[in-house]
Amino acid sequence: MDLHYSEQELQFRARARQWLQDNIPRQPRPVGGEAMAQFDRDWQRRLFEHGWAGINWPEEYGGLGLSAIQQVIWYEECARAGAPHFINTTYVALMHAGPTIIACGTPQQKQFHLPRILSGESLWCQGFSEPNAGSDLASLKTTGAVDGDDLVINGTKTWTTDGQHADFQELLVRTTPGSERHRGLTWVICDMRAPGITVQPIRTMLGDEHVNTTFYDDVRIPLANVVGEIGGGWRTAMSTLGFERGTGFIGEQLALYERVNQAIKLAGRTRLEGGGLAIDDSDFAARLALIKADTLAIRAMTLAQISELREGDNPGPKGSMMKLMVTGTAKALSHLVADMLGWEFLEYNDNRNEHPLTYDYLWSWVYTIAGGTSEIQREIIADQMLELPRAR
Amino acid sequence: MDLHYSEQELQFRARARQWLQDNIPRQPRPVGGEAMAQFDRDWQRRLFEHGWAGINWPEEYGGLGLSAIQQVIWYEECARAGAPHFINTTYVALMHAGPTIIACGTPQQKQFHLPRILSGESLWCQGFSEPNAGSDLASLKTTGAVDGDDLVINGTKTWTTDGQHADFQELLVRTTPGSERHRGLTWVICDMRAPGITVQPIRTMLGDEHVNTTFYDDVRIPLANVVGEIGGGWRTAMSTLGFERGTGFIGEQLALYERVNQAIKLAGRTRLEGGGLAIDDSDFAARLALIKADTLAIRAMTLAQISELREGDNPGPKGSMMKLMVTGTAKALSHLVADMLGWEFLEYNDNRNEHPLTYDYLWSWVYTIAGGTSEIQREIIADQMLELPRAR
Amino acid sequence: MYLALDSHEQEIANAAAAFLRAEFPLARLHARRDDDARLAEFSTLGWFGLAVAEERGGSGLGVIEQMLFFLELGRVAGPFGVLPQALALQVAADEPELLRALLAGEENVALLVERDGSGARGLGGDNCRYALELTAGESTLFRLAREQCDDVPCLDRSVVMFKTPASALQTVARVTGDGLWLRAQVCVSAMLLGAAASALDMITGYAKERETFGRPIGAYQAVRHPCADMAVRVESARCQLYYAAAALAAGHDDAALQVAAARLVAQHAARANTDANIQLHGGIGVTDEFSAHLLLKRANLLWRLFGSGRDRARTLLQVDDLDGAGS
Amino acid sequence: MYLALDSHEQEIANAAAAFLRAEFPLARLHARRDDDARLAEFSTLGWFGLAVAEERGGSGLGVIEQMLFFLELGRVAGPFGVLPQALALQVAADEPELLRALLAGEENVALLVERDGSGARGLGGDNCRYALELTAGESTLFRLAREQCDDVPCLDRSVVMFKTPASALQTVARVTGDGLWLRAQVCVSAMLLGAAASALDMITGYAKERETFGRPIGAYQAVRHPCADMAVRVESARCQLYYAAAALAAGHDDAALQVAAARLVAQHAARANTDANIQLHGGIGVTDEFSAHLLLKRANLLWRLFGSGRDRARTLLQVDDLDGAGS
Repeated sequence: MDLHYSEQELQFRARARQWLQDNIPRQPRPVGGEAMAQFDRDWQRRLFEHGWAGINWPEEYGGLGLSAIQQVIWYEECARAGAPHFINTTYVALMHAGPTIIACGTPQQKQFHLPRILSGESLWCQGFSEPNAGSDLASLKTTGAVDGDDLVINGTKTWTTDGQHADFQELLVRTTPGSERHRGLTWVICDMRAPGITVQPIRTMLGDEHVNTTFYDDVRIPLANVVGEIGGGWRTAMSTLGFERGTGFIGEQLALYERVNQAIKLAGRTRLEGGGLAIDDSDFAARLALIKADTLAIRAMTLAQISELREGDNPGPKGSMMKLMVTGTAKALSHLVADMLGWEFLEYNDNRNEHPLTYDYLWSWVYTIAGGTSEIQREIIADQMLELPRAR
Repeated sequence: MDLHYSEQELQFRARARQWLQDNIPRQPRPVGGEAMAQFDRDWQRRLFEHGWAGINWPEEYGGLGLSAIQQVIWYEECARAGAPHFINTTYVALMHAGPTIIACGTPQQKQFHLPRILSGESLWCQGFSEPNAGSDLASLKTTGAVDGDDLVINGTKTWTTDGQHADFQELLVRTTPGSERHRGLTWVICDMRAPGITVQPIRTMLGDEHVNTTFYDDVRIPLANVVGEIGGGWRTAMSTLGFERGTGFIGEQLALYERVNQAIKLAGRTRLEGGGLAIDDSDFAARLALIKADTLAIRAMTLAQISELREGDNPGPKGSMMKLMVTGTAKALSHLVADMLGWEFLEYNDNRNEHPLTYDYLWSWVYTIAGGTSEIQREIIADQMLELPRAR
Repeated sequence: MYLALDSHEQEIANAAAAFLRAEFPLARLHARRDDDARLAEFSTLGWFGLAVAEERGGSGLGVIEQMLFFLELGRVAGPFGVLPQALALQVAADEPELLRALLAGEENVALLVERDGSGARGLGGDNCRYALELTAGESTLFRLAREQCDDVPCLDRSVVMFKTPASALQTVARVTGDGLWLRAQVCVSAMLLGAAASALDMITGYAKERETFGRPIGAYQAVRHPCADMAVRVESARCQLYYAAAALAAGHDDAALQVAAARLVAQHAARANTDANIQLHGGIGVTDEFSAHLLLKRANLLWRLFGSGRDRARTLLQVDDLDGAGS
Repeated sequence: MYLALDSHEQEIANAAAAFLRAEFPLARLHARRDDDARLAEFSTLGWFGLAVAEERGGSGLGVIEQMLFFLELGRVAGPFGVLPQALALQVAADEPELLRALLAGEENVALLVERDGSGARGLGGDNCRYALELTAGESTLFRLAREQCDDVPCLDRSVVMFKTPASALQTVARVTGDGLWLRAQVCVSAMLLGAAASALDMITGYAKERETFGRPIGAYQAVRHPCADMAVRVESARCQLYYAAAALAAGHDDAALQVAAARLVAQHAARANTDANIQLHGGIGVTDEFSAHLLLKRANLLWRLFGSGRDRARTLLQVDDLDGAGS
C-alpha cells in the first residue's frame, strides 16, 4: 500500500488545477430546458478545445488515455474548483455510447460519432428500459424488423434521461421475433430526429422533467447503424462493462463528500428547538459522524477498486456495493438534514438551485431506484460475489 | 370504545390483587434444574388449591372460564405483585396440551390428564420441531408405525423446551409412510419415561440448558394415546389456534413493560463518559421514548385484539404482528441497555438472576428466532393478512 | 373495556370514508388543487362541528369521532384547512357569531406553525381571515389580515404556506390548558396514520399486479417483508391511537402519556411507510403522475406540527404504573 | 497511490492466516480456553514484534503489517492477550531486558480498560505481571501484582476479566503523544473487521447448504439481501481500514480522522454482522456448540475498547479538505 502520488501525478494535478481555475464557467448551470443542454455542450466544447475531453478514452480515438488514478485526480480537481458536474447531458455519450462504439463500432461509425461526442456536438440518450422492463432488461419488447436496408422500430422506451435534448440514442430492440431473454436483441444507433419518434417528458416528484418516455412508430433506422451484430445486441451492451475500472462512482462520491461537509457546517450553525446547536446534539452528531465515516470509506473503496481491478475485469458486484453505499449514505444524509431543519425545509418551488437541500431529499428516492434499484444491487452481490444459490 | 372496567371486573381485580399479595412465593425462582421445575409445580399447586388454576380453561374442565379481559386483569395483577411468570415449565401443559386434549381428546384422556395439568402434577413439553424441520413443520420425518395396539416411534425432535422436566410430551409424528406435507401426521401423547427416549440438553449461548434434543429409539406408545385421528395430526395441532383470543402475548407484554420502566430508571442514574445522565442524552432519550411508545402500543394491540377477535377466529396474522412488535422492541431495548452501560455489562456468569441485563441481551436473539423466526412471521403476515402472491 | 369501534363509531368512520373517497380522492391532487375553496363542503355535512356541543350547533360528539374522521382525511391527504377550522371551534366556543360562521364554513382559519416577535409562518389559503396558534399551555385565535401576508412555496403543493408580519395578527379569543393541544395531537396522529395506511394499501395493490422477472413483485421477499413491516406499523399505530383517543375522552390521568405515544408511533409509521411505498414501487414511484409522493409530502408537513420530539420524549420517559389508569 | 496489498503485504497476511487458522481456529473455544497459556507461540514466529525495530529484536515492519495480522486474529477471535503484548512493546522500547522478555513471551501484559483512584479493571490471565493503559494523550506500562486482583466473570469466556486495587499497579514506563493510541485503534478496528468478515463467511457457507421449505436458504431474499448488506459492510470497512493504516504509516495530517472513520465503520460492521449472522442461522445460531455467538461476544468486548463514540464523532465532524492529504 502506498498513498503517495508520483511526481507525474502531482504535475498532472497542478496542471489540471490551474486550467480549471482559469476556465470554469462563472454562471451556474441552468436547472433545465435547452439552456441547460447548451451549457453542457459549451463546457464540453471548451474541454475539447483545450485538450481535456475524453479523459478515459484511448488516445487513438481522440481521448487522453489517462490512468484510473489520473482520472480520479481530474475529477477531484473539478470538484475542488466547482467545475460543472460531469453527470450532465453529455454523460451517456462520453461514458457509454462512445465506449460502446469504440468497442464494437464500424470504422464509419467511429469516424462519424466519436469526434462529435468529444466536442460536445452530439448529445446522446439511452434507450434500454421499457415500461414493463425496468430492472429486467431481458424482457424488453420494442421490435426492430429488417426491411430492405432499414430496421423498422415499433414500441416504447422509458426513463430516457435528457431524451428531449439528445441527438442520438443507444437503442436496444428485439430483432428476432419470438426470441427470449438475452437472445435476439440488437443495439442500434437511433437518430432522435427520425420521423416517427415522439418524446414525452415524465414529470418526477421533484418537479423536474429530465426523464422521458420515447415512442417509436415505424421509425426507420439504416442497418448501417447497427453496432455489433444483428441479434448480438446483448453482447454489445455488455462490452462496456469492463471499460470503467473502478471510477464509475467517482462523481457521486465527490459530490457526496462535498454535501457532507456542507451538512457539518450547517449543523454547526443550526439551532434546535431547545436552543442548542445541532452539532452538539448527541443524536445528530452520532448520525453525522457515521455518515462522514461512510463517506471516507466510499472514497477508500474507489481507490481500492482502482488498485485492485485489472483491465477487463467486470466491476459488477463491486459497482453494486458502491451504488448501495453511495445512495444509502446520501439518503441518510438528506434525511438527517430534513430532521435538523424546521419549516424552512418545507419551502420548495421545484428549483434545485434555490432549494438544494429539499431537492436532495426528494432525489434520494430517485437515487436508490434509478440505474437498478437497491434490491437489484443486493441480488447482484448475492449472485456474483457471494455465489448464493439463485431462486430465479 | 370504552376504557372503563365493569364493576364485576373491578371486583375481580381487587380479589386477585389481595390473594396474590398474600400468596406469592417469597423466594426467587431458581434459574434451572429440578429445583426450578419443583418451584413451578409448587406454585401451580397453590393456584389450583385456591381456585386460580386454568384461568382460560372452560369451567366444565375445571378451569375458571374467565373472559379475555379478566385474563388480562389476572396477568396484570400477577405482574404487579411480582408473582412467578406464567411462562415456566407448566406453560405447555396449561396453554397448549390441555387445550388440545379439551378440543380433540377422548373422555379417558380428559379424565386422566386435565386434573393433573391443572394441579401442577404433570409437566408437559412439545415435540414438534425436528433438526431438519424447524420453521417448516410439514417436512417432519419422525415416524410412528402401528404395531398391534401401539405406535412405535423412531426419530429425533429438537428445541424441546424443559424436556428434562416433563412428564408427558405432545408429539407429532408421521404415521403414513411416504406421506407428504401436512398429510399422514398423528398427534400423540408420549410418556417421557417410556423406554427408548433419550433427552439430551442443548446448551445455548446464554449458558443455560432449557432446551433439548429428544431421541426416540423404538419407543412404544399405546394407540389409546392418539389425540384426534390417526393421520389427522395436523388438524389436532391446529385445533388450539382459536383457543387463545388475543391474550397469547400478554405475559411477554407485561414483562416488557416492566423492563422498559426499569431501563428508564437506569437511564436516570447512569452517567455517560461525558459525565451527563443517559436520560438527558438526546440519542438515548429518543431511542428510549420510541421503545416506551411501542410498549404502550403493544398493550393497546392486546386490548384491541381481545375486543375485535371473535370466538374461533384464527389470530394467526395478528399473533405474528404481536410477535414482531414484542421481540423487536425487546431487542431494541436490550441493545440500548448494552450501549448505555460500560464494562459492568460485560460481567456475565450464565446466571440470569445475577446478570439480568446481559441475559436479556443474549435472550433477544432467542426471542426473534424461537417459536417461528421473524422472517417466518413476515411471511405469515404477507400471506394471510396482505394476501400477497406466494413464491413458495 | 372495549378497544374497538362500536356500531355508532363504525358508522361515523364509514361515512367519513365514503364522503372523502368520493369527493376528495387522493388522485384529485394531480388535476386540481382547490382544496381551500372547497372547505364549505365539510360544513354541509357537519364534519367541522363533530366535537362541538349540540346546543352550539355541533354534533355533540367527541375526540374519538374526530380521530376517526381525521384518520380518513389522512388517507386521502384531504384538505388541510379542515384541521385548523375544526380546532378553532373549540377556541371560539364563547363567540356565538364567529362560531356560527366557522361552523358554516363562511369564515376559514389558517394554522400558525411558528411565531416570534416579528411575525409568523402559517398554513392556509387566501380565504382565511382567522389564524389559530396552539401551544401546550394555551390556544389563541387571531384575526388575520391575510392580504398583508406573503405566500411562500410549499413542498406539499396542496397546502398554501405564507409568512405574516406581527401587525397582521389580532387576538380574538384564547383558551388555556392542554386540552386542545392534546386533541390536536390526536388529530394529527390520525392524519399521519391515515397516510401510513394509505401507503400500505397502495403498495400491496401494486405488488399483486406488477410483474418483474416473470412473477408478481409481491411474490418476492424483498417486497413481501417490507410490506409486512408496514402492516405492523399501521396496526400498532392504530391500536395506540384508539387507546389514546379513548383515554383522552375518558379523562384518564395518563392521557398525555398515551397521546404522546400515539403521536410517536403514528409519526414513525408515516415516515417509514411513505418512504417504503415509493422505494418498493420502483421507477413509477418517483413520478409526479403517480400518487406515492403526495403521501410523503403531506406526511413531511404533518410530522413538523405541534412540538418537537423532545417534548414527547420527556412525557414518555416518566415511569408509570404497570396498568396505567386501568386499576 | 496504490490502495491494495503488495506482494510482501499479501505474504504477511497469508502467513498470519495460515498460522491462526491452524493453531487457533475459532472452534477451539468450544473445547478449551487456554489462550492465555499459549501466548508464547506467537513469540516463536515473531508476531509480537512485527512493528518493533530490527535492532531491538523485532521485524522492523509497521502499522500496515500489524493491521493485517490483527485482521486475521479477529477472524478467529484469537488470543486477546496478543493485543496488549504487542502494544506494550512500543512503551517498553527503552527497557532492553523487559523488551526482550516481552518479545520472547516470557512476560505477559494485561490491558487496563478503566481506572480511577481506587483501582482498575483489566483483561488478562494469571500469567500477566504487567498491565498496559492507553489514553489519547499517553500510554503507561505498569508492573501488576496479579495475585492481588479478583477475577470477575466475562461474557467473552475466552478472556479473563479482573479488578485490581490501585496498590497493585506500579508505573514502569510511559510514552506521551497519540501515536500508540492511533495504532491501537487500527489494531482494534482490524479485529472488529475480522469478526465482521468471519460472520459473513459463516452465514454464506451455511446458506448454501441448509435447506428449508425445499430450497437452500440462500435462495431466499430474506437471507440473500441481509447477506449482501453484510458484504457491503465488510468491503467498505476493509477499504477504509487499509486507507487509515496507510495514512498513519505515511504520517498524513488526516491520519487521526481516517483512523476514527475506520474504527467507526469497522465497529458498525462488527455489530451488525455478528448480530445478523446469528439471526439468519435460525435456531442453531443461538446454541453454545455453534460458533456464531463467539464472534458476537468478542465483538462486544472489542467495541468497548479505547474511548467512546463521542470522541470519534468530534474528530470526524471537523470539516476537512475535499481531497484530504491527497493534493
